[in-house]
Formats: sequence, C-alpha cells, structure tokens
Amino acid sequence: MTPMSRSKPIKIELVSDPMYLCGARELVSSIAHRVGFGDMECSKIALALDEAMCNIIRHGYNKATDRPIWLTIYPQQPDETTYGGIEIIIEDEAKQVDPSTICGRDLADIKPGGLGVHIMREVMDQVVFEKRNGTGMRLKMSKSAPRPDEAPRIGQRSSGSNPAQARIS
Amino acid sequence: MTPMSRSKPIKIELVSDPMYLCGARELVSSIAHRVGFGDMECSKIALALDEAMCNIIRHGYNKATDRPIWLTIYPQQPDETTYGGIEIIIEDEAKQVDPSTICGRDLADIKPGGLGVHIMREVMDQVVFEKRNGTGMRLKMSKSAPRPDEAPRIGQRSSGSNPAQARIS
Amino acid sequence: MAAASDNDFVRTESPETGVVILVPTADIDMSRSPILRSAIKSELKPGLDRMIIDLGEVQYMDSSGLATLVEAMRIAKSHAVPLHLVSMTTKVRAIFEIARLDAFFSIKDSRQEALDC
Amino acid sequence: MAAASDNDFVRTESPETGVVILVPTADIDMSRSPILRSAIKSELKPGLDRMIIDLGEVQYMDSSGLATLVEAMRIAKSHAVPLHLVSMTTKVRAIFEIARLDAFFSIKDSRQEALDC
Ligand SMILES: Nc1ncnc2c1ncn2[C@@H]1O[C@H](COP(=O)(O)OP(=O)(O)O)[C@@H](O)[C@H]1O
Ligand SMILES: Nc1ncnc2c1ncn2[C@@H]1O[C@H](COP(=O)(O)OP(=O)(O)O)[C@@H](O)[C@H]1O
Repeated sequence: MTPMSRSKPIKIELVSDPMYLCGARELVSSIAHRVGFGDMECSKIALALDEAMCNIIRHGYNKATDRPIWLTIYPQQPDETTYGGIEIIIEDEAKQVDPSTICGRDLADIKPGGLGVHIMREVMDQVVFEKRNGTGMRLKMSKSAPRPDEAPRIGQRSSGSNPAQARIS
Repeated sequence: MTPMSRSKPIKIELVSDPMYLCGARELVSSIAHRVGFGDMECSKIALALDEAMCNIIRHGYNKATDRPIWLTIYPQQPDETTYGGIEIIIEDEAKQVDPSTICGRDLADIKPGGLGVHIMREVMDQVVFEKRNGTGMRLKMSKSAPRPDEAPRIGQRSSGSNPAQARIS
Repeated sequence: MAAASDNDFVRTESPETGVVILVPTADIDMSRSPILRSAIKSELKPGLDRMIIDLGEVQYMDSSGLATLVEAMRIAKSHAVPLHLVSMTTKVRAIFEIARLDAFFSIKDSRQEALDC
Repeated sequence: MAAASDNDFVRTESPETGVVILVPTADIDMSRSPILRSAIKSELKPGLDRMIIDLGEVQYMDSSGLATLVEAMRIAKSHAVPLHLVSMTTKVRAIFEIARLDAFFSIKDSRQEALDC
C-alpha cells in the first residue's frame, strides 16, 4: 500500500472496555465496504479488529476497562494503478511483549481460546506486532481488496476459488 | 453534568463523508446504552449526532467529503449522587456562522428539510453551538439518563408521560 | 452487522398490476437516501394505482430520509397516486413523531391494510 | 441499530420436555459471551435429552463466542447430552471455518433437523 494513494485516516481514541467493540467494528466495516470489500470480507476485517482489541484488553491490560486504545484506519480507494484496501493500526500503553511470542495454538488441538491471532492472520494480508517507543504495543494489519471487474493478478488466475476473479473484462 | 464523575472520553477524528455516519451512530449508541439509556433513547441520541454531522457536511463543508470532524464523547456512569448521562462535543474547521442563525423551520410548514436542529433540541437536554477560537464551529449536546429505579426528580413527578418515572421505589 | 450492499438497498415488488411496493432494506441516512430517492422517482409515475413503501426492515432513519419521503408524498399528490407507508418499526415511528410528520403521511400497520384501503 | 438490551440477549425455549433451545439474539462478542456462557451453564444439565443453540439471529461472532461454544460442547459431552448448533448465517459459518471448528460441532441447517437426528 503506497502512502501516496491513501485517503485521510480516521483516528479513534477509546478505552479498553468491551462495550466499544461493536462501535469500532461498525466503523471499520463501513470503511471497508466503501473501499471495495464485499459484505463477507467487511465482516471478517471487523472480526480481525475485534480480536486484536480483545487481546489488548485481556492480555495487555489484564481486563482493566479504562486504559487507552488508539485506532488509526487508512482507507485506500481503488484507482487505475492500485487495488483498494485498508490499513489498520492499533496502539496501546499496555505491557510490552516480544512480538515473536504472540502466536496462536495448534488448531488441531481444540480447546477454548487461542484463536484470535490465527483469525487475524487468516483474514488480513499482513499482521505485524511491534513494541512502541517507550511504552505499549503497536499492531499493523492491512488487506487489499480484490478487483472483480479486472483481470486477476498473476498467480491467482488458476486458483478457481473465486469465480468473480476469473471473469476478465 | 459535573466533570468529576465523567468517565474518560472517547475521541474520534474522521472526515466529512456520509459513509462514516453509521459507525459514529453505533459507537455513540453503545456508549449511551452502557450509561443507562434504553434502546429507544440510544437510537434518538444516535439520531441527534447523525443530524449534527449531516449539517456540518452539508452546510459547514458544502458537501466536501474530506474535511475533518472531531467527536468527543463523555460517558457519565450513574452513581449515588448523579444520574448517568452522555455529553457529545462535535467540532469542525468549517465556515463560522452566528450560532443564533442556526435554527429549524416552523414544523407546521411541512416541506423537505429543516428538521435537523429541531430533532437535536427535542432529543437532547442541551444543545449549544459556538464558534471555535480561530476556525470552525463547536456543538455541545448533552442528555441525562432517567433512573427508573429511583424517585423521580422534583418537578417531573406530575408529568405522567413516563410511567417508569412515576414509579417510586 | 455490515451494511447491506448499496446496490440492493431498495427492493421493488409488484404484487398486482398498478401497485408498486418499495422495500428499503437497511438504515436510511444521508449516505442511502439518494438511492431511495431515485427508486421513488423512477417508479412513482402518473397512472400508477398505488405506491406502498414498506419500512419493516428499517431500524433507523434520519431527517434526510424524512425529507425524501416528504418529497415523495408531494410527487404522489401531484400525480394523484395514493402513497402509503407501512410496517414502521417503533424506532422509525418515533422519528416521525419527533418531526411531527406522523399526521402528514398515510401510515398503515401492514401492506394488506394499505392494499385494502 | 442499537444493540438489543443485554437482559434479553439469550431467549430460552423448550418446545418439548427434555429439549432446551437457546437463542442468542444479537452479535456474540467479548461483551456478551459471558451472558451466553451463563445461560448455557444453567440449562445444560445431566439428564437433558438435547440442547439446541439456534444461531439464526446472530450476524457476528468473535473468538470469545467460539470459546464459549467449545466449552459448551465439552460440558455436553461430559454429561452425554447431544448439543447441536442450528440455522447459522453465512457470516457466522465463515468464522467457524476460519477457526477450523466446523467439523468439531454438530451443525444442522434447521431446528427440525436437530430435533429429528
Ligand atoms: N496484545 C497482546 N499483548 C500481549 N500478549 C498477547 C497479545 N495478543 C496476544 N498475545 C499472546 O498471544 C497468545 C495467543 O493469542 P490468541 O490467539 O488471541 O489466543 P487467546 O487470546 O485466546 O490466548 C495469547 O495467549 C497471549 O499470550
Ligand atoms: N453546522 C452548521 N453550519 C452552518 N449552518 C448550519 C449548521 N447546522 C445548521 N445550520 C443552519 O441551520 C439551518 C437549519 O438546519 P436544519 O434544521 O438541520 O435543516 P436543514 O439542514 O434541512 O436546512 C440550516 O439550513 C443552516 O442554515
């Protein structure tokens, strides 16, 4: 995603209370819708955001409901040279952990929990955790929208899993 | 609303695009729900916010979709001494107008438009427009939640319009 | 939870000749009113026996939606086409009441009531 | 558009003796999973013939909802009570697929199918 074609970001400062999850999901979902994602994809992107925020509340802030979380959402409108897409940055002041320790459990070993990170990685194209300077963590997630009205990108042509992508205009 | 009993505010910086109305409504609605408003009241508070944002987009920014709007929402949890409630501050960088010129049309004269300001005043307890220092406008709206499980406030006892308020615990 | 896609936001039905029912399928706000408006404009023609706007799937409407419906009512009157709003949810009815528009429109509980009247 | 009130978030039905149907009526996320969890815990007792969780009104679920259902499945197995999930919307089914949990549960298209099996 090139910074040049980004639209203005939407910024939200909220607190680590699960009551805000729904509003945050609706906001990111309406943005995703606008930059070209279908209903199902919007719902999945909202899910990835929700999982990220839940993890901050649970693991980062130990369920305290009054600590800050900052969301920055960059919508990227499609144009001649790029697919549309969305980039989401989530920051906190919670305890810093080594990004390499943030990973999900073996999916074959079914038990409650351990799914959030898997879901984020499955849904988004890119998921990067890092320590912020000073305090807290930063998570960047991004995803490009498909362009069903154009030729598919090289390498996706033969997958056949998405009939819309196989159509050539 | 005393500043002391306010919870931390939620802050949102977005742009003047109608696509964000839905997310903003959901966010304010979930906050209103949490501080003690019923479903119908939450929907009306979301409506007041929506009307305020629409007016900024239409009148303030002349329908430009890339100009900033800042929302600050103060949830006020109910406690022993206060009703719960919500305060919403909406700021922009749009053209400054004399606050006294912002008013709705005569409701008896039915025609499309001219309802937004009426709706805000009908729904919220307080609606105050002012010029910001330098550029843009600021709108403060607030509303206290009823406490159906307590004696009604003096002066509301005889209104009889709200059965919940007439109940004395 | 995602908004219904804007393309299929207004469903058009015609249960009998001369009757058109428009069914908006999500919140009607400033971002969707123009879609409802153009659906009304393309269907509300002189000679139509009856137009019904079924609001049963609408949980939320702002003043841009009200303005669109006020305009529709004016066009309907000028074309002498009866226009009825049906199946309003309680939240949407509350908005009509706040705007004192509940008496301006013909509001019916159900499609059937609007077809029979 | 406002969330359903949390008090009536889970509806409980019992169409016949020994059968309990739980119907969550809104999005299941971290703020509502605990309510579903306690409804399950209070209804899922040894001796029950069958529990059905009807997800037809749920458009969204996150991993806290999945965890709650995985836990319910374990309790059901330990009590030897058949537990079926029915009427999943496509979006919720997609979440089960992402988490590779679609094979772990007994997922049926309708209540009737879960009652007959
Ligand atoms: N924001 C975070 N801060 C600290 N640790 C985290 C964070 N997010 C995830 N983790 C770590 O990664 C693990 C896997 O997370 P996840 O897949 O969401 O499963 P779960 O949250 O159910 O344990 C967590 O158990 C936790 O140790
Ligand atoms: N944010 C604003 N900036 C400038 N003028 C405003 C603003 N909000 C409202 N107004 C003025 O107040 C009038 C009444 O607004 P409203 O009741 O919402 O009706 P409408 O927007 O349909 O005209 C508007 O026509 C406009 O002149």
